[in-house]
Amino acid sequence: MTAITDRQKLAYANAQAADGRVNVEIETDEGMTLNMGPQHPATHGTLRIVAKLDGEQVISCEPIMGYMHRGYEKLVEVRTYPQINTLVNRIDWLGSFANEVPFILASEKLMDIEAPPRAQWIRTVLFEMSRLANVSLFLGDMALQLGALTPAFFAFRDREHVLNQIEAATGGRFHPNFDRIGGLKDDLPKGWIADTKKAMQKMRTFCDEIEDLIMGNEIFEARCRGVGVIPGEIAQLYGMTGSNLRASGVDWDLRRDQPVGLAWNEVDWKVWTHPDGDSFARYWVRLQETREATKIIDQLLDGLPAGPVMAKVPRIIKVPAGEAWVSTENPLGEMGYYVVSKGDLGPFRVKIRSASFNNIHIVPWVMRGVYVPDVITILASLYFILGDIDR
Amino acid sequence: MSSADGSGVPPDPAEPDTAEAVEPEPAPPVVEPEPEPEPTDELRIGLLAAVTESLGDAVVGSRIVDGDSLTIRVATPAWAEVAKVARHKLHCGFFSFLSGIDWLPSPFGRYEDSPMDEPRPVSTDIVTGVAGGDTRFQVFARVVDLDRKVGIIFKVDVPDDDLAVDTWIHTYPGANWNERETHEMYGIGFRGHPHLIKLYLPGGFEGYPLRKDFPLLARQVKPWPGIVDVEPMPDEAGSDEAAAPSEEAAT
Amino acid sequence: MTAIVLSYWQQTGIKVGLTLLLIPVGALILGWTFLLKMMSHMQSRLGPMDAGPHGVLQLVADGVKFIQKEDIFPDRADRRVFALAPFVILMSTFLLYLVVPVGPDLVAEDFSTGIFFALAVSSLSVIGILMAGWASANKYSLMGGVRAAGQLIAYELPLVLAVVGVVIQAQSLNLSDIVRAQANGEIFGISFLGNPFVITQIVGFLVFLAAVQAELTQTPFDMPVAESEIVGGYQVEYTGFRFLAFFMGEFGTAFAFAGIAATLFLGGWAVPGVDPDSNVMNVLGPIALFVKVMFVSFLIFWFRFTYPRFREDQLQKFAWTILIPISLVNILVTMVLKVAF
Amino acid sequence: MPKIPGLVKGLGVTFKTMLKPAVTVQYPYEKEEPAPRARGVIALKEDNCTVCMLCARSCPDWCIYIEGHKEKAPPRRPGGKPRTVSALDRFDIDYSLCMYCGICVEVCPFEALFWSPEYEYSEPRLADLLHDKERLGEWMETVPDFEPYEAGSTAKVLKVPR
Repeated sequence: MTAITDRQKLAYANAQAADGRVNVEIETDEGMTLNMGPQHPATHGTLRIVAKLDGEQVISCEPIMGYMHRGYEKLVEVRTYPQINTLVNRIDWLGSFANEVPFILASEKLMDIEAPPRAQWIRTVLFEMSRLANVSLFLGDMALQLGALTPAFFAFRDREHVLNQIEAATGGRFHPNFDRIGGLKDDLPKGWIADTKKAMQKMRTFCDEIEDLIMGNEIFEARCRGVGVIPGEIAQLYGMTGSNLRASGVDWDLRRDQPVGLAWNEVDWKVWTHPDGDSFARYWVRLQETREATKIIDQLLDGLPAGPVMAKVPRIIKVPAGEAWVSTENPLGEMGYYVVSKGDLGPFRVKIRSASFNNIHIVPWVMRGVYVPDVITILASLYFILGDIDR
Repeated sequence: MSSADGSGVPPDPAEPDTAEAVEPEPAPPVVEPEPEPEPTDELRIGLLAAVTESLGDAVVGSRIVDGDSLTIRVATPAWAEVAKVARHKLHCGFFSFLSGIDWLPSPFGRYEDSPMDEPRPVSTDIVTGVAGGDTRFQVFARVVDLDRKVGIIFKVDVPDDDLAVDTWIHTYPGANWNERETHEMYGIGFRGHPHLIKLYLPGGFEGYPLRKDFPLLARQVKPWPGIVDVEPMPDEAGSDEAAAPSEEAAT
Repeated sequence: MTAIVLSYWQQTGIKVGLTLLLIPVGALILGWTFLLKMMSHMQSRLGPMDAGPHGVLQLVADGVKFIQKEDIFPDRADRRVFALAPFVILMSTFLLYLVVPVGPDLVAEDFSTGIFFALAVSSLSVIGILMAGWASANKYSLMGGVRAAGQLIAYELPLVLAVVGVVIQAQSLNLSDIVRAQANGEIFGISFLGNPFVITQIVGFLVFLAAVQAELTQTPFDMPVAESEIVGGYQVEYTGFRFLAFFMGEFGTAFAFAGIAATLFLGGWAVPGVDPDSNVMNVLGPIALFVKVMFVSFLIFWFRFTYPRFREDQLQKFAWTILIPISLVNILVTMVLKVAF
Repeated sequence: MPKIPGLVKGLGVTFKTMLKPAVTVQYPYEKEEPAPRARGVIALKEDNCTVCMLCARSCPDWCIYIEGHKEKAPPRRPGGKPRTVSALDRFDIDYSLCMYCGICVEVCPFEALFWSPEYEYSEPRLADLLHDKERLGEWMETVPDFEPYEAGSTAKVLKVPR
């Protein structure tokens, strides 16, 4: 026999106990507890769902998170404003530029600075491009969760065009760190607009392909229709935002309803809603929004105003004391920063209101009485980024 | 250092926070409000009036920025009530977030001090922000009325001797995780919350990380590389040949 | 004619050896052509390119890697059952190969009830899957095993019923006879192509394909191994050569089923215009069958790489309310027409 | 026209894709050209560095380590007084900590730090990712010129000191 020391046994027992702690909390006499994650393929990241099952039916479930908690709200307290900028674009890493914008806007609000129009427009363009980079992956990923491999590869293939453009402009594919208090780090390089328009064309082709390949698929509809229905009112009370809220029939888009100075109001676009509130509606709304984003970008690029991209800003940024809240319609939903400054080089406190955290909050409510495969469908359709939950 | 009761169980939220090294002083009586122009935002003035009408004296502070924000601070006992007012009377159906704040100035700064310097004087004066405050901890939350497109930020003081306020989850179920997070990060209790366990941190974690007196270990284990380390000229200022790196050399 | 006369055990030895060899070869061919290459190109990728030209040796390399790996048993596994399960599945695959004729004389065992035998032994794999699911001492495995059992049993019926139409038309259960019936048959007097039953039995063919897809647990019926839900189902605890056995079982069975489908519906080893009993067919037959097998496999894998998967209850509903009634009607129509003509 | 079922449409999409050339780039054999602005690795122009420590101080990850000393340099104009300059002894960037934010490059007031789009410098050992000033200086050759700007821009195109 293999010799196992007492120490090893103890370590094992401890590990088991730590793991089981959560299970015990919701385990009762009957039913089976199924522990999904933190290493489960459907939780793309390290979300953990502890579900109590009756057969394949979920009686109750509890998401456990924190496996990727990085303590952003603590970290920002020891950093200066430019340093935070590079930190926050790691919150939702698929649409990272969009994370920087509300933070910068909140800081600008406190400093009473406004970025020049050209910077605002480029910000909006990059914001929408990060939406494309983020949501296009959802379009493939949800199909992947439902068992169709191919759309995921299509998504990666065509997202590349967008990422390449983001890289060409900002230098970073994933973490642009391009937004600055008072404007942008740099202007666009020559030829970028033409290339971006080509990329937008490719994204539209991608949307058509996805529509043919997966959204029109009868099996896909059978899997998604009527699964995970969230009424609009419940969604609001749980703080659900973004496409999830709009898929529940609530016509609320911060880009239109709470303008923060970016250029959305300058172009012609449409907020898509769907009355059903089920997984299919969420997929549908996101697909429409991807198309809409390409249109927004095209229009913005056509009308890009000339001028500088940076306002006059002191070299050492000290933000006057005060409190400011700015939120924008990020790819995942409402992303907001409540910045409390005391006139220092860094903020005193930053409350980061991330979208996925509140979007996932509804999971215990919506996942009662669904089947195990539906758990996957609902999780995929709610669409979260772990960094956005755990922060 | 932070309070660490060592028992491994999540501390009772109602437990008075006595283990503080720095006993929070009773806050300075009233924070001087900056002279501001009178608000002219009808919508937000109306909302404030509606809250005041429902709660009376419980509204202890407020601030309106025209077209931008409305902050209302309420008395601690009225915290649960204000949620009901917001949801049912003001029709703020959308819950945005709830969190806490610790107004104690950080004793650590940004960890950018040379170990050879004199330690900086650490202020313990508590200066609260918008809409005032009397205590070290505050809880604040934001709700939105999607029809009128207006959000309200509610603030409440958390009494220093009893770190707890009422829960919001019966009015806004979305407050559940937010309250759990605030609880684990600040040690603020939420009366009436049925499941106030840790959200992010492991079960046995001790201390409340977002409190200002909780050190950030990652910045403590390593000296700041920004300390100027330029050797002076050997013949300059008669410094000895051993030339211990001097801090003043480059500054 | 035979110059060499082999004794029974010699013959059996050769047959078993060749058949055993066919399993990995079939699995390799399907795995490389469709899983690695076709899937990659359908997804705008190239797939493995390094091991051999266009990665032809990739699966061999993978196999070698699997064999080297440690044979891990879960702590609370039922060790004997756990160890045996992959081989039960392989056995079912092996038995399938025995009855598929690849030429007029090239068939391992020419049972007169060949197709009946094939369908019977194909259900053996359920036992292996259940064993694997149960013995792994893992909730995901168990769910996968139970799902697989429910699914395989449900799809056994449409599979059998789809074949019945063919059997009625060919008036035989023997696979070689079914091939000859197609080669020598004629449709409304046109005997140029023979009578591949895919034309007259198109409904049966489609039902058979759907059922085969489910039998092979391929998307859209891959809930037993659904990696995004139950992380591989009954295979989740397997490593090394036992996992390899599962893999070979899966693709070997796909190869065999494609062979059976080709035999039943596409004329098997017969080539239009060539006398099915001429000796040249013993060389031409395997090639013809291989081409047909690849065609059927292409369909199987094409569906696999395009569709999302059903939910378990939808799968059962699909089997019981759509496939089975259709195949029953198909049988009825076939019977009526058979009597009429 | 009757609606084509989605199941058939989907098959069409995958089939069409199969006939198109793949987009894969066979990495070690062929390489994609990264954008000139890509933040691949930081190059150091040592002559320009004045050991002002700004980069080390603004680094959010504390991954730049600088040591220097004062020395006499020949006068700028003939006949002038010899100048006292700060010279680098050590300039290390720990790429295992760096998060490629580019703040150091941005704050450098003397044009001593530049981004190069090179990316192939992974190491089997974590410790080898600490690039010293010689290594960082070698990257200087790979720094591309700054690109011209898009129409409508008022920004000035800077020059990379060679």
